[in-house]
Amino acid sequence: MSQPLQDKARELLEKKEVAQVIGYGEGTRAGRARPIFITSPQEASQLIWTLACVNNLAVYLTRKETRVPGRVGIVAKGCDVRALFVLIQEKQIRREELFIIGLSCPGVLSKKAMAEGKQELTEETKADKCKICLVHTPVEYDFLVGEKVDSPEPPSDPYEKIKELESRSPEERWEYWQEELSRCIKCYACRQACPLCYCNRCITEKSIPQWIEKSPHARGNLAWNLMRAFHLTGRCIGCGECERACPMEIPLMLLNQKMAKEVKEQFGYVAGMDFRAEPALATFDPKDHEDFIR
Amino acid sequence: MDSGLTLEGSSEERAKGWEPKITAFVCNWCTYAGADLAGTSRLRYRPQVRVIKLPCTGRIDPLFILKAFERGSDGVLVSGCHPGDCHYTSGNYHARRRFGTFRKLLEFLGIDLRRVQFSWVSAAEGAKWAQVVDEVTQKIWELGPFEGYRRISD
Amino acid sequence: MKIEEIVEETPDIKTLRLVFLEEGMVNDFSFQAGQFCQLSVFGEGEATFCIASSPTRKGYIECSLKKVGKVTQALHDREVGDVLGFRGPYGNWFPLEGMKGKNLIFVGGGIGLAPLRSLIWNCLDARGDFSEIMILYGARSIADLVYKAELREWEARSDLKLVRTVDPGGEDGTWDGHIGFVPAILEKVSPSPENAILITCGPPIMIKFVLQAADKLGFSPDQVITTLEMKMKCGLGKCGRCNIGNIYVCKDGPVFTYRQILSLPAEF
Amino acid sequence: MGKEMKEKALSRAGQDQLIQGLRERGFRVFGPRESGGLVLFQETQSASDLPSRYSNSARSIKEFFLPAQESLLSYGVGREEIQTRYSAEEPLPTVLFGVRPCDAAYLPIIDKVFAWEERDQLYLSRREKTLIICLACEEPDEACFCTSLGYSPAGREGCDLLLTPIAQDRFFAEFVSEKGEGLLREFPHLWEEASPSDQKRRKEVEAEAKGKIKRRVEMEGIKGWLDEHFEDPLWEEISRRCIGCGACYYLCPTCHCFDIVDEGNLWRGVRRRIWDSCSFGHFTQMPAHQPRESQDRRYRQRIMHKFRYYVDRFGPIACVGCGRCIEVCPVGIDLTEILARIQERATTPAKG
Repeated sequence: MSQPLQDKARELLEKKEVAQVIGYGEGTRAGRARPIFITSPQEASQLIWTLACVNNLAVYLTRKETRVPGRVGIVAKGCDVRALFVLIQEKQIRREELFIIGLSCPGVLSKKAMAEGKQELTEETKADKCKICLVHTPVEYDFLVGEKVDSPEPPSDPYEKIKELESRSPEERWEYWQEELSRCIKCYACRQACPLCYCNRCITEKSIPQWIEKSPHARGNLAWNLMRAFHLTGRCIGCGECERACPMEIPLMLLNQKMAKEVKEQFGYVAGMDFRAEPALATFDPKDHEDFIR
Repeated sequence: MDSGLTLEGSSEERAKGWEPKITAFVCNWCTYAGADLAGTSRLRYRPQVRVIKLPCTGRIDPLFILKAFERGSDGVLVSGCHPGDCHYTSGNYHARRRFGTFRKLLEFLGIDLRRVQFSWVSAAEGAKWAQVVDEVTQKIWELGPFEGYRRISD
Repeated sequence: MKIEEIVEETPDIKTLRLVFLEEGMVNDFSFQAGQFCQLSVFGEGEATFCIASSPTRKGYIECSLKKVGKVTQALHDREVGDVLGFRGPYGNWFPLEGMKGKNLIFVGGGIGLAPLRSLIWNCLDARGDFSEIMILYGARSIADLVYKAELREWEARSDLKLVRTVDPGGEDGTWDGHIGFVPAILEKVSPSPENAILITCGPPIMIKFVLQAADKLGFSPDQVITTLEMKMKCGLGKCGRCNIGNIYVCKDGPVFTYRQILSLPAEF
Repeated sequence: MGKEMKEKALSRAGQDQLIQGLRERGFRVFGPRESGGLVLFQETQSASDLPSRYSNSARSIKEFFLPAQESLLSYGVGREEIQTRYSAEEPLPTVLFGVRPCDAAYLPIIDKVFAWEERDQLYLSRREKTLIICLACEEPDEACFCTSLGYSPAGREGCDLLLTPIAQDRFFAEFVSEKGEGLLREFPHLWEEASPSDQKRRKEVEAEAKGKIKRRVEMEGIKGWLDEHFEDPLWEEISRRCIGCGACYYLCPTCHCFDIVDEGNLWRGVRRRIWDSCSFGHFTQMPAHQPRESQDRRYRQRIMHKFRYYVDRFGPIACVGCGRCIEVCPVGIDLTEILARIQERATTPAKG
């Protein structure tokens, strides 16, 4: 599937419609892909589209190191386009600054599958986020690589693990998360990999006062992971980059998906599906439920 | 309105040498005035709540709640103007959305939601304030110290 | 250490005079001009400051601090009698021996006068050891000049020449000094490099241009001494924060000759 | 090597007895254990806790000497005085069992920075109280490149005792240090004589493991190139995809930079030392000055510190080739690729 992608990128660069194409190239490890930045038509042949194209490249649009003047061509799967939408909603980029090279995506390989050298896409090797994906074809694109496909109904219950945790007692959940978060070393890979964590100065770096303690002890780890999840509430589009980037295998997507579920149930809102919509937590409805308030 | 408890908790609770620490984040315009009214009306209610006044519930960052627990609170109360009464028109509506989701996150991470309470108390509702405080305090007495957080706060 | 006295130098700079609580330390503590220390307000953290008083004045140290962040804010909020955490002295110092018999030209900008002040008083307290002394000092505006009383004192002395300047726009009707950036005034005053040593400290951008100006005036890189500032945490050559190339500013610095600086990666 | 290194053999049961014996003598024994899909060093009761196959633990052993967070002192501020209490607790005698030789090799390198001039007592006392028992690596990962740095999957640097599995039920034991030899005396009944065929097998095992390491970087010329190329377009090129997280730093054994923070209030609290990384912007951010304001500068610092500055200052290259940085990088940055590119430039005659 790399050919149409390369052709389109080459054409865009030749016609100077874009200044740069952010896409995927071969990684140095067998079967892996990694982000590449293409500025000349000759380089377009380096672009690939494989099951290992896991990164959400939208993260590079707000980094000053990779932002270039002019229009940017960005290679984006369905989930990645949702991130672009949130960035547009939040006025970090403008739609017209982007040329979205959408990818019709069957799902990508999980981290585990790639570590084991798996190449085929099966239910087993597929990344968890892809099993509940709503956008195998991106909601919007300027050019689509591959055929438009309907997203299959997410199988059974997308929130299975969440429901299982919800059924436990608070003390059990507390223990579960204390255990998981105890591995956190505060490397901030979750934050840095997230296309929506674009703050110039993260709340953890604000020291007057130090709201979130920097130390990776139980208290600091709870505060960090809790606030990270909350700052993404109503915004997280479920690309799973935080969890993939986490070197300590903390199930961060459980937190994100729990919040996505709440936002959907409480306000009927799904992030990143429409860039003209009002973000859920930036607006309100006088009729919002308040059964939790005395 | 009488919660049926003495202000100092039951003798059994006193014997344990513990009494709850509860932090209330309240808005300046409604709840704070309501609490003031409770005071000037000489209503008796339980004293374990420490009130922190902010301009509006919309100003109450969820981090405040976290910090309260980190610093040893056993329970948190957030209280502001009734819907439609916000001094800043819509601060409390925004807060309602924010806390409607935030509390679910706390719950998911294992914080017993009985420790995180919300109320609307207007400037005229001194009696409601006293009642809310009594009820919340009683709940926390029943739950006991927030052991989970204490364990991680050395 | 206990705060004995606080001087408000400018709207955002205070000088704290600190005395040791421990009897023994009062006499035992010694340092050299150019060295720095770590001051801390418990609960807020620790930060690095150069010692701004002269080693010849025993019994206390002084540090001047500009309110720029968490720790300096907390230090500004302290009062006389409050106790601060102290570690030090750390780092190297100005090569006082090598300066003897020479003409000394001090070039300072803003709060960068602080480490120079330590050295200046050190030299003035042994005035006979040195030849001519010139002090060129500038700040953004009149209000931003530090050590105002001492500037008047130096101005009045006949055994040194004080040149004051403020950045353009920082003057008012009463200003009788120069108007212009420090490096430009240095070129204008044009001190002779003969038998001279130029010692400079100030904001990084000023140091950069002072070094260029000194070069133009014919000073060799060995005749120019400056101090470098990097973010520091441990002060012990461990935490890896103050590295510029293979040197640790906290151990090998903060005092460097221009020649040494020329051999470092340009990353400061 | 003045004297002959003592060599013995150990059975699998003997390995377990060794762990038991050390525990009985008051050592805390930590070994790699699998949990939640990761291999991490955890308290170990017996040899059966060790995973059967693994290349290395997800985190390096540096946390046993420079923990991710530790208290330096606690303070209490009273009306009249401030009380501070330094955390000078004697570390408990500890054994790290099943350390991979690449991880152990980091110790003699990083000892240098913690021991020069001001000696870091927290680090050094833990060092002194810790016994390193290495398990030679049979399953190097695809990202491993220790041999390029002159180390070996069965190397002895930093080990006290090195065990090499030579058969299903047998290890070859080399007593590398004085501390290691102590084990020989302490547990005399455990050790069996090593036969010449054991020795031969040990060499074979090492050679086999080395053969599995496919990555190879020639280090020659790299230092020289770095000396001359502080400014170079290469830095921007190789760091462009870097998103500035600290995963490579935090998992790297030799990365040792740290931060010091106060936690608590104005009356009581703790001053802590925590890991920090040069990949973060705030690492060098001063109020009005930032010497490394973009990621390429920060990335350059990482490479320069390991392969140039540390060498100039302390001698060895601050990299052991464990490959963790390659393994965990979320955007596929590959240190060996970068070194190879530098090497290529270093050995290609300069143009123009």
